[in-house]
Amino acid sequence: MDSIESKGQPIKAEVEGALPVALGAGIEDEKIAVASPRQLMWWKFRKHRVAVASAVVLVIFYLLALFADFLTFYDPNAYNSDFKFVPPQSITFIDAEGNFSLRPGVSGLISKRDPETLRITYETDPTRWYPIHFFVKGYSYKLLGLIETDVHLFGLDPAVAEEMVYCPLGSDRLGRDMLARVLHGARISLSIGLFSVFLSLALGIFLGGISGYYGGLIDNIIQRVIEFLRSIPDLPLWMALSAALPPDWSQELRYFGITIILSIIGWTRLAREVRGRFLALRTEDFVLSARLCGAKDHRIILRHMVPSFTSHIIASLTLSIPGIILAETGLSFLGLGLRQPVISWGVLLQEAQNIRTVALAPWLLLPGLAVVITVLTFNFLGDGLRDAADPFNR
Amino acid sequence: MQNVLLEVKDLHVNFFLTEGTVRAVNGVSFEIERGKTLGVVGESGCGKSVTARAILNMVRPPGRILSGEINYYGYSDAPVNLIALDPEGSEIRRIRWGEIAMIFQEPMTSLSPVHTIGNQMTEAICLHLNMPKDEALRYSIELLERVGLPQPGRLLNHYRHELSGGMRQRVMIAMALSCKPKLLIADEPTTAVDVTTQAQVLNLMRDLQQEFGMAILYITHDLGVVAEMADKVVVMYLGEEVEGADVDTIYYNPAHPYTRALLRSIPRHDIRLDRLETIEGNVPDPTNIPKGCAFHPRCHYYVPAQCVHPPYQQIGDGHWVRCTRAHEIGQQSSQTEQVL
Amino acid sequence: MMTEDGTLLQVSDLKKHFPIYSQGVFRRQAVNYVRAVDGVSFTIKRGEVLGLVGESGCGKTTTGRVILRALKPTGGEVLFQDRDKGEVDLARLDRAELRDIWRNIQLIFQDPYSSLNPRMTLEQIVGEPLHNYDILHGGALHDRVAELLRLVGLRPEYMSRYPHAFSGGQRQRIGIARALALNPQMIICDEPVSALDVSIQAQILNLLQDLQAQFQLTYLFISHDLSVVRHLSDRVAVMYVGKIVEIADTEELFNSIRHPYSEALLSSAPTPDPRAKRKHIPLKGEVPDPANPPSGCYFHPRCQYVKDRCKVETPPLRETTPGHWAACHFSEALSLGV
Amino acid sequence: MIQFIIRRSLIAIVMIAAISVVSFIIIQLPPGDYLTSYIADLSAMGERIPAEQISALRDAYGFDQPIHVQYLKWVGKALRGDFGQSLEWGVPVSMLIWDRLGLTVIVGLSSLLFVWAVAIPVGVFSATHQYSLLDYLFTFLGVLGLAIPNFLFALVLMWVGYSVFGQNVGGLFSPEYQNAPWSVEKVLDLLNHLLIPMIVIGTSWTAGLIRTMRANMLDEINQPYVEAARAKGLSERRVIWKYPVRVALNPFISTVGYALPQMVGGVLITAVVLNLPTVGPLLLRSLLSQDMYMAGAIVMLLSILTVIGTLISDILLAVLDPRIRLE
Repeated sequence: MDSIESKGQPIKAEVEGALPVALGAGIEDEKIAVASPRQLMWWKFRKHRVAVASAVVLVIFYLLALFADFLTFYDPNAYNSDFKFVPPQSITFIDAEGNFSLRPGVSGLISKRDPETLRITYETDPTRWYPIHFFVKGYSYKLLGLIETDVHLFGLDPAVAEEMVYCPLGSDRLGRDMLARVLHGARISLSIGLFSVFLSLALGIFLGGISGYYGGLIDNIIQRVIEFLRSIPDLPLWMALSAALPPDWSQELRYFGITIILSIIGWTRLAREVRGRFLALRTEDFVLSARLCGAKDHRIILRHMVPSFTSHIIASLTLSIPGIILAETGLSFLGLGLRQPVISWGVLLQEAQNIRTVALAPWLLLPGLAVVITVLTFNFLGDGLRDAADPFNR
Repeated sequence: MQNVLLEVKDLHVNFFLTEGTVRAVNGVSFEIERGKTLGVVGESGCGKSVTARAILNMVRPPGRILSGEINYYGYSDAPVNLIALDPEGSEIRRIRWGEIAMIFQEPMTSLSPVHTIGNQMTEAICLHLNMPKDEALRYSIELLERVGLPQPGRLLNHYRHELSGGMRQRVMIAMALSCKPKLLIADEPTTAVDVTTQAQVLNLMRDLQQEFGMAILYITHDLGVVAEMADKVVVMYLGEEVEGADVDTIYYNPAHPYTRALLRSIPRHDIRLDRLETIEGNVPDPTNIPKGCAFHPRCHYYVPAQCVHPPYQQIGDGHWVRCTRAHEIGQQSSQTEQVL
Repeated sequence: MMTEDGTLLQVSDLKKHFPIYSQGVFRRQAVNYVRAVDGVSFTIKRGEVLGLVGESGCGKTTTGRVILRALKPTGGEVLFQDRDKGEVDLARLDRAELRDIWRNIQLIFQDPYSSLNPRMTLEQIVGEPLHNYDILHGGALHDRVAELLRLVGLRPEYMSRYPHAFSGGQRQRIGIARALALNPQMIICDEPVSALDVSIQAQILNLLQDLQAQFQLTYLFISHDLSVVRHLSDRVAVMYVGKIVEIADTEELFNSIRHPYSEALLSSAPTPDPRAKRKHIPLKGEVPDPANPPSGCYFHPRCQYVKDRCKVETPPLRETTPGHWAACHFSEALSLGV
Repeated sequence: MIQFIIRRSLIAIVMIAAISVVSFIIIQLPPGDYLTSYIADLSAMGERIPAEQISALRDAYGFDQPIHVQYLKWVGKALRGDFGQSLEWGVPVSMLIWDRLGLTVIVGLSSLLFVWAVAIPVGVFSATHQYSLLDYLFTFLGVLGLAIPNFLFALVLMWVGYSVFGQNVGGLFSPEYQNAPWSVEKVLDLLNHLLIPMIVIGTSWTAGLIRTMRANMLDEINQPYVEAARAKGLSERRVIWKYPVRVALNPFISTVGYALPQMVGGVLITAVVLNLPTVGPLLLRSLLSQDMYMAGAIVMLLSILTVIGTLISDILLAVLDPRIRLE
């Protein structure tokens, strides 16, 4: 069978410009001509403002998670029975005497117990004022897991720890600092997405690659397995598998167990994608052309095929992360994922399961906001990458 | 003016793309006479298809008709300026298909994949001829028979993928003729089909033109097809007409360097040529049309001192050329004459 | 090992059948075969251009790919007089052996857009064969690429550019430079100009002609366009539904046609001359499905000269006059021509 | 066509068989077998079970036999509607599950309808008004819906309902209808309560389908057949809704196939938060208390429902798209 033979002119819309034009005026022709496709993609990505902003937000999030100990003052697991359900506290520059102070501080708190509902509520007490200090000493930790230190970016004078707390995002039912918990939770929630996606990628590339390159029976078997896995509702499966993790496993083991469980579905998507690209590329003229030029298998794969789809795979990976973050959050929320004392956003949200608690302390939903922002930014970033990777974007 | 069916006057169409503005059609003027065929020839990007869409006022964003007039003289009373009409209004919609029908380059994709041939045929018939459905179906069968399709009754229940390329284009032609239009726009109707099918389609169109007396605007890049089909020819290059004349003049006495070079650069199956002449360089990018005469970077007759944007001027009876040196060039003999 | 008559390539009874699968409940099974190439035989002499012409789906592209062994033939023999290895049957080589053969037989693709890796620079693309076969490196490679680019009419300064910076015609030149890099004996040109603009086609055709003369190349020139084939070829073979129906020297074929299909094909091609008065023989019906070809002569349902014999007996490709072969029972009896 | 349906149904049956294997594995995953836990449970409550009853149970479930025999026995029972005993509730699983499964399907289907009712028109609008302000807004809302976890959305809605309206928006029935027999009023009450879960489950899913619809529409909207329809003089609305929308709907229907498995998850988790009497809370409880026959049965039935849903959408697609029908 002949390939599709178009006669005469290429069948294209008349106005469709040549590819270099698709990158916009303003960049000189010569620069475009010698720019590698990767550079062209980068230029195109840079023009995608929402995606660039998302990338910046994500970098900030990961930095916050990395320096969580330094950036917060309280141990995320430390109870404080005197200050339960403290609402988020705002800083003030007016000290106890009513004078302006350059140093920020927080006003004191007066706790009251509602005689009927027995709830504790807080009111600020402007007559007391606690200045916020920077680079204060607190609990000791290892910065980046390496440097032992006890310096924290900001906090109250350790001397007043008995009578006052400063929780910018409030505290939970056991008086734990929400800021510390959210930032420490970010470590788990943000990393589990990455790990799981890389695990999926490894599996996906391996299986999708053999499936796409060799075809035939192997391909058939792998494809049927993928179809099967995709036809099972993922959440019940995840739930059942997580519930089956031995209860005596350590925190670390459990973390990896959950990561693996989340990859069980994730790899199918990537494997399909890799396979699809391989199949499409295998019949590309330039691959045949490389073969006719004496390129051996490994060169064809590594030099010709792989570079042609890495950018798509990166975009696709980015778009897979949100799903995994959402899944971990959901599982932990249900009590089947990670468990105390490990902190993840899902674990934190579990505290907000009871609607009465939420009504009393709506700031307990803040980890949810973190999830939403993370997922949003990953989606925007992924979209931007995908657009940039696609030479003929709409 | 009595014979003029459609008159295009100084048409300008731009495409506003993120990469820049493309002057797809840049001041094109021509006339189509009743019952005659005008061939529009040009390479990809010359604006010939956009012109066709402008006639039906169907230029879609990011394209926009900037200025010009397209006067339709098909009604007995005053002419209608088609591009002054609301592109979604009822007036232009009555003219589309009812007065001016169009067939497209790819018969495969110009039929819907999920509607039957019958459904797509009767749609326009019911709309323009106010026929009830069953009568429209009977009429469709008649039309399909007329274009030489076997078993037209069964064909009505078929989908596009069940037809061959030639059959699809016949179906499109039957559809286009259903409302007996006064003008048929054929936008590269045979580019996507094989030569033997092309010959069938061209024969059919010629027969039908005689029978129905319609005018045809035939758009193509194929100089052979134009020679066979057209009475008059317009040659386009980068959104402009470079030459317009009757078909004989274009082939035997071309005055524009582009037309001449084009005719000398095509290999022929009827005569043996030793060597082809070439047009050097490439078709410039449509966002970046050369200043002065758009053809000058590729022109053999280019004189730097004279590089102005030449006007489209008449140099003979109905012979229009956009070249400052048209008169001298016109004196030289053409390839066709040389070889014969 | 030169053969007497200077034959470079001899194709005998070449077949390529593609299975049509039907999706069963659990596995696919082949229910029929598309006979894309169905017993094709011809020879090409050293330094000759053989044009292979036919309509889409007739198997001409597949023929090229099978000869080159981009596809594995279903049957037949392809004897090639390799410069280094002597006579080899391409149809029987394994992958490692083929790699050596591809130094001497190359392909020019139809689509200049998809045949160049967008992620490689001109230098890498044109230099790839030299690199892969370990022929040249570093400065010498660079110089050779520059030479090749000049040869096909591109400026060597463009070497560090990527394909996206070039127009269709320029890309086709790049493809040609790459095919020439190893100094092959033979090049299969698979519709090299049909994706190009009219004004560019002549440039590429002239280039191919010049290169052929300069390097005594042998071309198998595949095209659907009779004019292009006539212009470039020394001999022409006409294909219809997987078979060659007529083959002869170009002028002989165009002037004394011996097969009704060739006649129809030629008469269908429009002439760029408004004064030409030509008789058109529009064909009836459609090209048959190569999976279910008609009985007897594949052309008989559309042939205006059809006789009963044509419906049952498949005509062999036979020599009607010296050097002119046609697959029609009534070649001599018919007076064909346009 | 018939052949296609048969082939597709056979594939579904194979899928279901595989699902039963996975479900059985899930049941077997926790350490110890059902009987040991059962006996331990009863002994903890101070009850004694006669030895012969134990061995009778042992026989019935085939605990002494190799694993594949156990599996076959379990499947055999499951085919007859017997999914074993619920450890926690002390009654057969089948007694607890059917009502809730029915309500799960109702919640799922109504969410599906909600999603379609929103996604199709919005997708068409976005595509025909590409790069307009509303297009951007819809895209943003869509992505936002995708980014908000179902349970969080449900929580927020409940919180708003609770703190603003002082009302519990959870559940599927008002208290007075909870245990009442089915009646017109009860159905109306159910429909009333369906709105919140529909919106919660729908939002996360709508986003994806709006994008799909928009992308499909953009693929189709510049196709020559649309231009041909326009050239025929049809009104713009007719052109759009008869042609590209009709074609764009096809891949849309097929996306249901892989959206269903995800939606089931949404239904589950939302049901937990909103306390809907569906299988969601039941599954969670059974998993937390290692009530594995219950959990296995629920996972299996949900998966089977999904496979059937996908089967239906595939067949529907084949009916609607002549190109597939031909294969």
